[in-house]
Amino acid sequence: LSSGQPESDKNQVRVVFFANVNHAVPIVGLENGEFAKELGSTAIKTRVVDSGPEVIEALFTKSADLGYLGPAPFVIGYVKSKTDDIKILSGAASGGASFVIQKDSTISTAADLDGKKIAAPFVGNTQDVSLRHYLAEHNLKPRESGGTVTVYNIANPEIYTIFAKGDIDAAWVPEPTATMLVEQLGGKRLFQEEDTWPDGKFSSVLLVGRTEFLEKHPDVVAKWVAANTNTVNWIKENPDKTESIFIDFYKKYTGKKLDENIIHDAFSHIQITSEPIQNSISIFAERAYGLGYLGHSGYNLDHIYYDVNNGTVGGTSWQN
Amino acid sequence: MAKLEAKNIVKYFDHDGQQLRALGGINLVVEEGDFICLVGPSGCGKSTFLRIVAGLQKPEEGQILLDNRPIVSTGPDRILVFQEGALFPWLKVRDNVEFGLKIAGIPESERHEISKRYLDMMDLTKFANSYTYQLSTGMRQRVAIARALVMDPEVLLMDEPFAALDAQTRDTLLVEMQMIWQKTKKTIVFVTHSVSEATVLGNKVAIFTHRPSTIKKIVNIENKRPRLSEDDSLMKYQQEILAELRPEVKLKEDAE
Amino acid sequence: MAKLEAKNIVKYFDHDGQQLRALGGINLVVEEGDFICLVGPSGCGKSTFLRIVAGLQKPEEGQILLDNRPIVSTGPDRILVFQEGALFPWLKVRDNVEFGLKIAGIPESERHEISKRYLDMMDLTKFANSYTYQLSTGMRQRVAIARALVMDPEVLLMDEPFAALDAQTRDTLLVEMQMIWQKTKKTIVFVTHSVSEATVLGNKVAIFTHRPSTIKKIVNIENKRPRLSEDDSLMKYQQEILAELRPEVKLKEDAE
Amino acid sequence: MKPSVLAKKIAFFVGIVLVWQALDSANVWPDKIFPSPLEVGESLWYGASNGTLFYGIGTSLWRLAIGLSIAIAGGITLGVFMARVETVNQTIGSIVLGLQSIPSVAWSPLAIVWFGLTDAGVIFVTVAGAIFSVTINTYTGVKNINPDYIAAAQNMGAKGGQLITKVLVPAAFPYMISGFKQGWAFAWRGVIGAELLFSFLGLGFLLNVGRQLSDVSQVIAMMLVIMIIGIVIDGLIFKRLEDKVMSRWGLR
Amino acid sequence: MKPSVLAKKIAFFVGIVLVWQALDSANVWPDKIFPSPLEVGESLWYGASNGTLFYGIGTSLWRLAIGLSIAIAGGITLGVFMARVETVNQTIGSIVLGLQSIPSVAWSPLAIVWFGLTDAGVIFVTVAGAIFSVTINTYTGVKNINPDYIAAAQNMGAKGGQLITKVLVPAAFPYMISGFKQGWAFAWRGVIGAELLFSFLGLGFLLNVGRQLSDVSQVIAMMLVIMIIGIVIDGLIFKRLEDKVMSRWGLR
Ligand SMILES: Nc1ncnc2c1ncn2[C@@H]1O[C@H](COP(=O)(O)OP(=O)(O)OP(=O)(O)O)[C@@H](O)[C@H]1O
Ligand SMILES: Nc1ncnc2c1ncn2[C@@H]1O[C@H](COP(=O)(O)OP(=O)(O)OP(=O)(O)O)[C@@H](O)[C@H]1O
Ligand SMILES: [Mg+2]
Ligand SMILES: [Mg+2]
Repeated sequence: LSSGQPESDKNQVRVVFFANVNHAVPIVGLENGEFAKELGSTAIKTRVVDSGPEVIEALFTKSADLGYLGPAPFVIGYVKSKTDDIKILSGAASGGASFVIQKDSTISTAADLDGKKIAAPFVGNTQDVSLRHYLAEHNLKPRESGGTVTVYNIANPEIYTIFAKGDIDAAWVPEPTATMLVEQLGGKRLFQEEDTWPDGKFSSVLLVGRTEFLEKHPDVVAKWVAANTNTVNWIKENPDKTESIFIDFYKKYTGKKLDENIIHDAFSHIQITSEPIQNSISIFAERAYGLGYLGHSGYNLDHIYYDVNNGTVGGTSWQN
Repeated sequence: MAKLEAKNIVKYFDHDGQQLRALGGINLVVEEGDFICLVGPSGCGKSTFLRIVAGLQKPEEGQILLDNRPIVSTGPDRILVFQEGALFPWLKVRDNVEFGLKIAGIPESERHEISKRYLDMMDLTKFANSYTYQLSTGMRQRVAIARALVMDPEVLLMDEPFAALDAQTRDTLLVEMQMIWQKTKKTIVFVTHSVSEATVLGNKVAIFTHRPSTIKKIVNIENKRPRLSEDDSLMKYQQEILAELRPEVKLKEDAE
Repeated sequence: MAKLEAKNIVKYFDHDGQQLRALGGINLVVEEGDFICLVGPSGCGKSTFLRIVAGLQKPEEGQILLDNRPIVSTGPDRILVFQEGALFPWLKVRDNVEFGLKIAGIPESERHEISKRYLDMMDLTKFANSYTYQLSTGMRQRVAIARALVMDPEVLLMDEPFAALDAQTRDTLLVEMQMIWQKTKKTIVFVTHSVSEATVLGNKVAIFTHRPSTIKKIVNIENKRPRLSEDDSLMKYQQEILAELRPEVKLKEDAE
Repeated sequence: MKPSVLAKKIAFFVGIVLVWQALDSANVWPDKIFPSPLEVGESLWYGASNGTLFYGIGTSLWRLAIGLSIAIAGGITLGVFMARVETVNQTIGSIVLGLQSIPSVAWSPLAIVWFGLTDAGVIFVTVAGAIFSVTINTYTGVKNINPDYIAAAQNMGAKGGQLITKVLVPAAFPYMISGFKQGWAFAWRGVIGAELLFSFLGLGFLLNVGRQLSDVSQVIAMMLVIMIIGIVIDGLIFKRLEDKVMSRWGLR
Repeated sequence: MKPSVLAKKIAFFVGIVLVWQALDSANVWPDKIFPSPLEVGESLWYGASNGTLFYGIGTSLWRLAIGLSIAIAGGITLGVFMARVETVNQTIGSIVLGLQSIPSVAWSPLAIVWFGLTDAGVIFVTVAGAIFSVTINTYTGVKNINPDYIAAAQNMGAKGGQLITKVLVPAAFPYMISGFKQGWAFAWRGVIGAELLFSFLGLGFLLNVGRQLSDVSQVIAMMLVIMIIGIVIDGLIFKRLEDKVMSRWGLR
């Protein structure tokens, strides 16, 4: 099983991330050469995927070494691996998800969601956990569990399509999809996800690594984390350039030209930060467990952090 | 009075682009209540003729008159019994027998009454609820005859119905057939390749020539019934018919 | 000297849980160069006996001696020709004939040489590259014999090889078979249900009893060759054999 | 089944589970890739106890039933027409053969665009996967009907619709059964495939959930369920129907 | 084909395209749901001219070839063993029947977990979809071999491996061909399904791209390509092979 992929050798690092605004750090850092500069002779191989589970699959099957993904899929993957196979290295973004309803919708409170059709990307995705937890909090159940709410777990571009067709009543989505639904399809942003969090802050993108790789190549990892932090700072200082880099990248990747205003607006809903916001990760884990995503016999998050300074794995908290 | 009359029936078939003249002008008069047997060399067109009479095929020339009126298509007045019976395997014996009645829209109770009569006549009552695969070949042939009789046709057309039977079964059915004819007074046109069968059954035997076939001769047989295959009195008719047939079979073999 | 000797061969078969005693103790001595024909009522175990000699089946009791040594399995010294030929349809005629040689690892050029000899003998050279479906039944039977002969077996076993042939083809092969035997001096054990065939071919004819079968009698036939089916001089042997066979066939029919 | 064969089978299956468990305990592959039979069992048990499993099975079977019914009705109609009207065969017939070779999942994207993420979309994929098998087998069946059946029925007065429903369809039934069997296999594939891609309720969705949660035990558990349903439907419905029809029609 | 039939077919297909175009022009459905034949043609032309189409076809066919080869080799081996060793049949045989009823797409999640988004994963799905058809047909074929063939070969000295390669396999070949045909159909379904789900190169990926970009012309264009490849492989390779083997083995 999972043979046939070459083990990453010393001179390369394979990284996966999404083509979302939340993933501005890897996108901008790769496009402006920050990562390449820091890593020197180590080659960088990248792959763009659509969902957290794909990042986990890539790491588990050793076809990637580092990845950017939301805290929920990370926690699910971590618990499933049972042997601390993946670790958090750093944060990359916070916030940046919204609950959007159709323009003429009468939804105003959670109770109104009874019998509605709501989309969120992929089961176990960060927005999916938030949505289902939100429903459960308000005593609503999805149809597959015998409830009344239809939850569609599909990719962001498709959420856009079916939102446009009016097939769904609402969507819990990350940026830039949320802003696109609002600006282009006339959707209403009912609330931002951070409004539902203590301190109005929650981690939305993490930089994680495969433990085996971290142990073998601490030097490469240290350089990557440094570049990650540098890029966070660069983005904070250069918001305009960040936006145009993102638009160029998106055009290159999908062939679609994004509206500048939308991207500008989308970025305004996100905080780019290298802090992983640890308490939000614990809360995500609790919520995911409540949804049955982490099995049914308890879970343990004692060793989820990697200590870059010491090059040791197995920290109980993040220190950078 | 002529019940059925064939007037100059001509039929062609397409064989690999070539025209094959199967029937070369058949003229035949069948009186009401006749039991007429048709014999002839294999491939001369006996089955084709029967199908034309039934209205299942159209002749290129000529016409068939029933009670002096030309026929235009198939009709319940002329029912054909096929060599293999052509029973429907998906229906029980009773439903096979009632098929034509059902098509005609006759209500169930009446249908059952009619079918019961003929199943009794054919000694099949015990098998009314069997499927055809559960019957012997002889029983199947009796079902086929019953299925034709319930339609109460004015003319019963039979195409070698006994060809696939073993000798014993055939002998039994030969007798039964004569009794049915005497009881029902039907006009019957019966195709067979067995001269002995023809002489046992028919009060007339019509001999077909080789293709393109015409009627060569009609032999009348007045012996009393029931006749049996082994009746010596039939020998002379058989010899007469065979003498007419032999040159035709020879012609056929030469052609091949 | 005894080439082949069967000593008290007993064989049982399982039939729906019941033991069926097919061979009830066969004792038979075949001399070097014998052409021995086995006849007996259908189902008495002739084919079974041949398969035991070939080593394809194991007897429950007794043993087969070849040159006084007991056989243990199949071997190229005893080659069986099957009733239907059992030719391989996926191979050309030549490859069919060479099959055993190929299995034995004989190099190609040598193989071709050997097969050519026997294809010539069997008048099959023109068809060396044909597939078996392109051959007539008689030609196929000749291929089967050639396939056996290339193995140069000490004993050739033949199980009703001519049963499926029409009379003309069979007569031709009967003569050819005698010529092959005279040319190759092989010991041949030949099963047939045709008494006439047995008397034409064999210098000995062994008669099997009904199940559980034993050898009832061996008839020696010294007439000069080539013999033909219609030879009057064979009549008396045929009558002798039939007289022995008739009660056995009767026994068999009673048992059924 | 003889007791010795049964014993052998039971021993074998117990053996498989034991070896599987042993492999798992020996940690040849990590749990996240290769779960133990216990974990798969737990997954099943959990799904059964909270009802999601039965709801999933019900949804998939319901879609299958509707899709297959439409495919059978449509396939028979199309097949009969192709067999009886030469022009239909020469034109539509050649398209049917082509459409038959499109994998049913390949219809999913179109179904999503046309029907959205609805039951109708899943059912469309199911129908598209199954209908052409039914059509082709019906066509072959009607073409192979003993012409005497048709002649006899016409002679007894059957024509038009009656000829079709009372003779053509029952006479072609043995072939059509093969079409149904093949059609059901494709329909089942279509349902699961569409549910996987639509990710909208049903067993295919549960399979996809297993994947997205990196929960291999759930993936294997759902595969087992899909397999068992396949065996049961095949064996209890189609195999029996086929045996019955074959012997009734005197083909065996 | 007779000229009149050909003319009818051509007229029909031209007719379809014209009606399609007319429907489009009449704007019964919006373009984004129901593209015109022109747009589909453009999609194809665009894919062909920048090479993505041929690269996609090449990738899918390459995966198909590898997967089908493995399935055929494995299926024959398994089938022969099942037919010749009763214990193997009583044990593994019953599993094979079950596995056969799992839709090939249902293997995709497991393939992703085990192999990641790699060619190996797609090929695994292809093999899983096709191997059991080949196995079952090989098994049936070997079981139905005229026992005289085997006896004759043994008599001439064949045993073990030689018996298998020189007699059992060629003798069972006509059945195996049906297995290959069925296997190929399932393999093709497996490749496209896996590519759709993995979204990783190949025609299934291009189909998925069309879906994700809501580009219905691309979706239909890719379906046409998949259909044509299906027809061509079926007609040129498997139909011919079957006809040849059937007549050679004297079965027709
Ligand atoms: N549908 C058909 N198409 C082409 N040729 C046909 C068709 N039906 C019959 N024929 C030909 O017409 C000739 C007469 O056939 P028919 O079956 O009527 O002969 P028959 O006298 O019934 O022969 P048999 O005694 O063998 O049943 C034959 O040469 C046959 O090949
Ligand atoms: N493999 C088998 N399993 C069970 N019974 C068998 C088997 N082979 C042969 N028999 C039985 O053994 C008896 C002898 O069969 P065998 O084929 O040897 O007879 P035979 O003399 O060659 O008959 P025939 O002249 O009809 O070929 C028969 O009753 C047959 O049913
Ligand atoms: Mg006739
Ligand atoms: Mg025998």
